[in-house]
Amino acid sequence: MNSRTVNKIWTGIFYIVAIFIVLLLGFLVFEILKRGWGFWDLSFLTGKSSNVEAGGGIGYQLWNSFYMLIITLIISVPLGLGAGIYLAEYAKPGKLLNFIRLCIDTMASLPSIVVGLFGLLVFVTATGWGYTIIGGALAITILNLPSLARVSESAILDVPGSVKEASLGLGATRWQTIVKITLPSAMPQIITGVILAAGRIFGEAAALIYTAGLMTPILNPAADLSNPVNPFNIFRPAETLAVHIWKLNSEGIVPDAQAIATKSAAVLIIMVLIFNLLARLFSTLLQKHFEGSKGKKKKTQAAA
Amino acid sequence: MSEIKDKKQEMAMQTEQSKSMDAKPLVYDTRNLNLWYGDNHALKDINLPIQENEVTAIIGPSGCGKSTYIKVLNRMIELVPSVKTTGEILYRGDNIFDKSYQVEELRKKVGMVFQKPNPFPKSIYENVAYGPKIHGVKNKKELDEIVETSLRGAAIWDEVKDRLHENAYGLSGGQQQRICLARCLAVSPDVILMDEPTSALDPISTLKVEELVQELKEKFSIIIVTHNMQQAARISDKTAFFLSGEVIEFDDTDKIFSTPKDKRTEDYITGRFG
Amino acid sequence: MSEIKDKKQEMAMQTEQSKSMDAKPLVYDTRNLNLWYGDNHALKDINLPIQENEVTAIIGPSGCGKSTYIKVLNRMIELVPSVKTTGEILYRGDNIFDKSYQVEELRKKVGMVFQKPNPFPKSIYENVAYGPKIHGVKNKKELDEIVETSLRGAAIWDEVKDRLHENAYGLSGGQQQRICLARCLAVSPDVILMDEPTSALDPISTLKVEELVQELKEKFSIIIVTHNMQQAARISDKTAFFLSGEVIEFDDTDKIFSTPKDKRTEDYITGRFG
Amino acid sequence: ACGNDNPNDASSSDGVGAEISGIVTAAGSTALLPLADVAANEFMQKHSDVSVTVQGGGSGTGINQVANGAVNIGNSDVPSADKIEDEALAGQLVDNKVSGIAFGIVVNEDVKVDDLTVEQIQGIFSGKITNWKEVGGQDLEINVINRPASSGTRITFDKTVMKDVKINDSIGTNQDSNGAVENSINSTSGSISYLAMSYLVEGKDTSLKIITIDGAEPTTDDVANGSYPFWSYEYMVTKGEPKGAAKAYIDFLVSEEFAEKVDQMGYIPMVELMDR
Amino acid sequence: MKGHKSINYWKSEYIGRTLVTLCGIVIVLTTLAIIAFIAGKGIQSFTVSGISLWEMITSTNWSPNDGHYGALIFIAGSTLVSIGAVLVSAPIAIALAIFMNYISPKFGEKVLRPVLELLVGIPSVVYGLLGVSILVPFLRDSFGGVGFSLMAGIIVLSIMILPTIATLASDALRGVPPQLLEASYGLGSTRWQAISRVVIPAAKKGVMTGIVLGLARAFGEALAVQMVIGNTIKLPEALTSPTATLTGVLTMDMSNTLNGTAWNNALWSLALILLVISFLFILIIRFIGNRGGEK
Ligand SMILES: Nc1ncnc2c1ncn2[C@@H]1O[C@H](COP(=O)(O)OP(=O)(O)OP(=O)(O)O)[C@@H](O)[C@H]1O
Ligand SMILES: Nc1ncnc2c1ncn2[C@@H]1O[C@H](COP(=O)(O)OP(=O)(O)OP(=O)(O)O)[C@@H](O)[C@H]1O
Ligand SMILES: [Mg+2]
Ligand SMILES: [Mg+2]
Ligand SMILES: O=P([O-])([O-])[O-]
Repeated sequence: MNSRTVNKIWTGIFYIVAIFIVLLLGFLVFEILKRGWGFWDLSFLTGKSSNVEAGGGIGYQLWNSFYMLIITLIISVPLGLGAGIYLAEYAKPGKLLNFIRLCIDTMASLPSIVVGLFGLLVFVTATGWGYTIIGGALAITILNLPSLARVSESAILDVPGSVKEASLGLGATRWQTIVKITLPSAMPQIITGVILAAGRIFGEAAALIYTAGLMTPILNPAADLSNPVNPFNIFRPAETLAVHIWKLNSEGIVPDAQAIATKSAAVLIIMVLIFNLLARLFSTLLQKHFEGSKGKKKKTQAAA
Repeated sequence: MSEIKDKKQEMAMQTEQSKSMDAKPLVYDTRNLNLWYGDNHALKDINLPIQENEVTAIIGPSGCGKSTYIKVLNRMIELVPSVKTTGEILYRGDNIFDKSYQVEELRKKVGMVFQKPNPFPKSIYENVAYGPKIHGVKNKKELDEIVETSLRGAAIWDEVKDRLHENAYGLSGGQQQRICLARCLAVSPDVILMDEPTSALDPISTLKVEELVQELKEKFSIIIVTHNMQQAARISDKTAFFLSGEVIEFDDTDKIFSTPKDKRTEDYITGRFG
Repeated sequence: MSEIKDKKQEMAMQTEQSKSMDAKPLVYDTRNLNLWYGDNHALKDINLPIQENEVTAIIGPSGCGKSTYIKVLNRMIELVPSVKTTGEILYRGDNIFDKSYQVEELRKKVGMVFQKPNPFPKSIYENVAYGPKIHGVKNKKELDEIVETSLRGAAIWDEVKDRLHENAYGLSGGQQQRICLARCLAVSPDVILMDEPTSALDPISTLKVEELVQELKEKFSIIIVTHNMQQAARISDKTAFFLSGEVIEFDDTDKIFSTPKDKRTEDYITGRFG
Repeated sequence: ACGNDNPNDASSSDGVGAEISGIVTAAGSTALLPLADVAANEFMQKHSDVSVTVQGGGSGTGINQVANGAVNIGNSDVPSADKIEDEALAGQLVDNKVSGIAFGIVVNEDVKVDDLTVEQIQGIFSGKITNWKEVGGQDLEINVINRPASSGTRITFDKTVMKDVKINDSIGTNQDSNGAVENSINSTSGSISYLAMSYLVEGKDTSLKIITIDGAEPTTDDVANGSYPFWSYEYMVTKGEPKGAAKAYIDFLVSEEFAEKVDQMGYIPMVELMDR
Repeated sequence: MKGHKSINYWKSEYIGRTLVTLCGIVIVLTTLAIIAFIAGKGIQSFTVSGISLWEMITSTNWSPNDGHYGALIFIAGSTLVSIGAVLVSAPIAIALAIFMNYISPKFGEKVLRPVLELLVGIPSVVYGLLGVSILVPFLRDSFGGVGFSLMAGIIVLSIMILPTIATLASDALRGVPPQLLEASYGLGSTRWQAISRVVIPAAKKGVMTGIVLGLARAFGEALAVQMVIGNTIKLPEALTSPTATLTGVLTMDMSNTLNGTAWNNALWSLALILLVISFLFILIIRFIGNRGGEK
């Protein structure tokens, strides 16, 4: 066969695959939204879930998911960023760095169920905390840390060396250079990475089943912060939305368990969509803010 | 061609001045410097005394170690982890490789301008004020003054005085390069290192920077790497010719360009290679 | 300097030959070529007839459009999505921008050697055999022959004949560059485009490649971009001087270097800028 | 900073009748979860100073947690001694029976069989009977759906129905949970499994069918009169005798006033089982 | 210039450096802690409960009630389902990567990359839910049987790991110097020739890394697979037969067994096996990386 024809055939195949994947996602999202149609109903979004009667909502679960997300980010972002800075700026090549990278890779490939079980051993049982938000947040931190560290590292490494050199050349210390020059420039990429990670935190279930529990006490904002019914107490059990879906599907005895599960799935997907859009918006905005219009031009040239 | 000849004559007339070479104090004295990138022996036994208030040009073909040498002078080379050095470099009498030597202070004294303009992604003002700020200047008025003086010193004040708070990336390449120079002047350096500062610039910006170098040498000592031999001939007092990591010849610029002692220097400046 | 003068005299003696300029058939004829990268007008109204079995040099300062022009000649420029062109380029009489024009055939006929040697991460043999293979040569013996002839043609056969199946990355830069040339010869091209083929090479490799160019012009037409004016003077028959996307002057090399018509050409070749 | 570290003695005063307060945490059996949760809500309405939280997690988790002191009450489908190997630890735990629960043999509605004998059920789950026609139905392949071997439901099924006959795990499928069993019976023709009756409350739009065992139904009556074998107790396990708020909560669960609700939710109130 | 330096100067450098170094150490300690805890628990079935390691990894008899803890079925099930998923996913992922880099970078950047990011974002329970409610009935109607099957697991997993492989493959392709592509075009090759003969061989290392990482992800995925694979304790005879995986048994039995029992210990051993296998994958990736570096 003529090589031009072969080329055309393959080009066609690539187009088909690409379109197929787009359609597949479209189909999945469509199915999820179709099955969960009506998920925006306010009484559903804010209502309390019931174990017995139909018509329960997901108010607590949504709150728990967000709260868990925030706590996790508070723990994991500084750690991930710090590790990223260390890897990009301070680590010297050698056995130690190699070992740290091995650890990061290992951590990244841990099955989330293994992390959940580790959490059960350590955060639930060994500490005596029982099922808690903080235990869940720590477990997801383990899951997220490697990717956050990697995102930060590559964002920092992407900052042109010439700019760092300029700062050092003026007599700035490394740390001054990092804080005043490198991090601000790397920020858009880091924030994008964090928001994408947030989407994944939102959807994690396996690790949370063993660490944050399957239930939420009836919350009372007026209660003392040390009381497990205070919504802000991080030492209380909390069922997140993703866990709720899993539970409804496995143990849901409410008559409308399936309906709630599919609506919750729709909410989850919408949240993931929102996180993705936010990430995009943020990175473009920050890019513009930091680099001006010239930054873009530079990129296209580099790509060519 | 004719340009070079003019230069030669002009230089020849200055010969007695050049004879007094050893009278000016040394800013840098490089002694038996060797440098390796891993196993790659990039600088071989360099000996180079550099005098105050002069322009010293470093020429040589690509990869001969010019940038490497200039980066050793402010120890910027340490950013490459695989680098090893032996020998010493005395800056104002102190060996910069000493354990107790404070590299930040050295870099404050020794400004550097790079081949590609590399302003920070900040406003013009912030670019120039960056150095003084990290060295502890907080007073707004004082900063304003430093910024203006430095921008004037880099001959770009008039072009940017009305847009000090715009992003420096919005300037042309030549303007950016002068901003970088101003940024360097703002920490009142003693020596300025320049690595092919005009190779990314258009002819007119090149001319401006060359003129600036001539002015600045009144106050600073300047070491400039260049690919362009004519440029070296035009602006420098001394020239060092590097080849494969060695200093082949170092002398008054006019001598190098009129009566090179080494065959390889001659081959290079007549364009037989490089 | 003297080298250039020799060249000039030599060229002067060939004048009558150059006079017969229009006798040789054209390989390329560029007519009113304009090119934009997005909004950046990178080539402006280029007109350039290029003759068979000659070496045509393209010189000019950085960013003047030399690489861009040479990349248009085999339509490699299309890899940059934002590029737009107007005007036409006739290769052997056919407009290469025609819809029906088969770009693969063009590129087979028009070989290209780049600034940085870019061998494939394969064995030396596979590098050279790559072109014939994609054009359908399957016979092992035939391939062996092509590989040998091409490597001989690129003056590197003796250096690599015992290690044909080692990875090409193990060779030195100069050897890699000649492998790239051999790879190009293996598809028996008609024209060879070279974009600063020696700027990353050491003096000796440079010399080898220059000699090679002189030999190859017996069989091929060669268009070579160079930063090094002396190189252009040494090896080319015609020279085009580009500035900011325009052809300022195009003429016999000896004329360009002895009696440039344009002030800007003179300024450039005497090193006043660039 | 956490409310779980002082089990049982979290009440300010002892004895029923007096106002009680404190925090009770329970975890464990998913089968008991709905009942425990509803009881908790009603109990908290009565005693506004008490907070009762009930977690799922499975019977094993419940016993583990109560043994560790991480919760006050461990809910379990089986007596703690059945699960625990460490004798000393088992001795510390007290199993409080709080209700009975009946399990139904359920099939997809396309199965034309309404009653099975215990032997037939044993035949089906051990893999000897593979077609519904062998037990009086139409010619349709039997799809066995099991719970995992550690599940309380399955253990009860083993003990009360299968007895000495072994369940064959290499036929059919295993579903992790009651919900998953329910879904797959609904959607798989010819399928058979077993489910806690609490999962078969009215109002669910399921299409599965409950089969009688030797003519007996999984109702409170048939369990109480001894004709229906497939049932078990549900336990709230405490470390030592229950005290304070925890005791009050357990007492409320087994009380007569709550019995009707228990029955309604598909469990068997303790009062009905007193004589057994 | 020697000696003196303001305290603040040192403080900022010293404190910052210490803090970020600590972050690196936290990662190391956490990883070691995970390994130590899981290994400590997982080893008890051999040291305390007297189960034979050999039996565990070679026997297919898993009946904890009778004291048999052969996990071969689960190991095989996990292996089959992940390899199957990679076989489905990798070609598609590589095609996507090629499309994004060479066929239509614009469409790739604007549409495909967001699509892949979204696919990553879909929670695994939702994949499980969709698997049970769409895929399983579909497979049952098309191929007979119960629908819960190896094939269902493979399909769900292959969608889940697609973004991982595609992204890494795309990064690898982007890392191929454009000069190679130019060189190939310059010799008159078609795009497909350039991609298949030059680009892909040059990016092999990165693409392989992506594939192994996808395999690792697939191996460790729990909820979605468990929901669709059937969990039958039996080696699968066909793509349509159900089987069980390591993660599946863990999710099903872990919470219902008691600390310290042989059964529970055996489950921890399965977790340890999972950990060891994912570690093996990392070593394989490193091996690929090093081998590529030698050339
Ligand atoms: N970071 C590095 N790691 C390893 N080797 C390096 C590094 N930088 C430079 N080299 C090597 O050191 C030698 C000298 O390089 P250097 O950059 O100093 O040359 P140069 O004279 O500045 O060249 P140019 O004119 O191209 O800028 C070269 O062989 C180069 O390959
Ligand atoms: N891929 C690209 N996208 C946008 N603009 C480009 C691209 N490549 C080159 N240009 C612009 O086109 C102009 C000509 O560039 P070109 O690379 O042809 O110059 P050149 O003469 O080869 O320079 P050099 O001597 O540095 O190689 C420059 O202004 C450059 O910025
Ligand atoms: Mg350099
Ligand atoms: Mg070029
Ligand atoms: O109540 P279960 O243990 O069977 O889930």
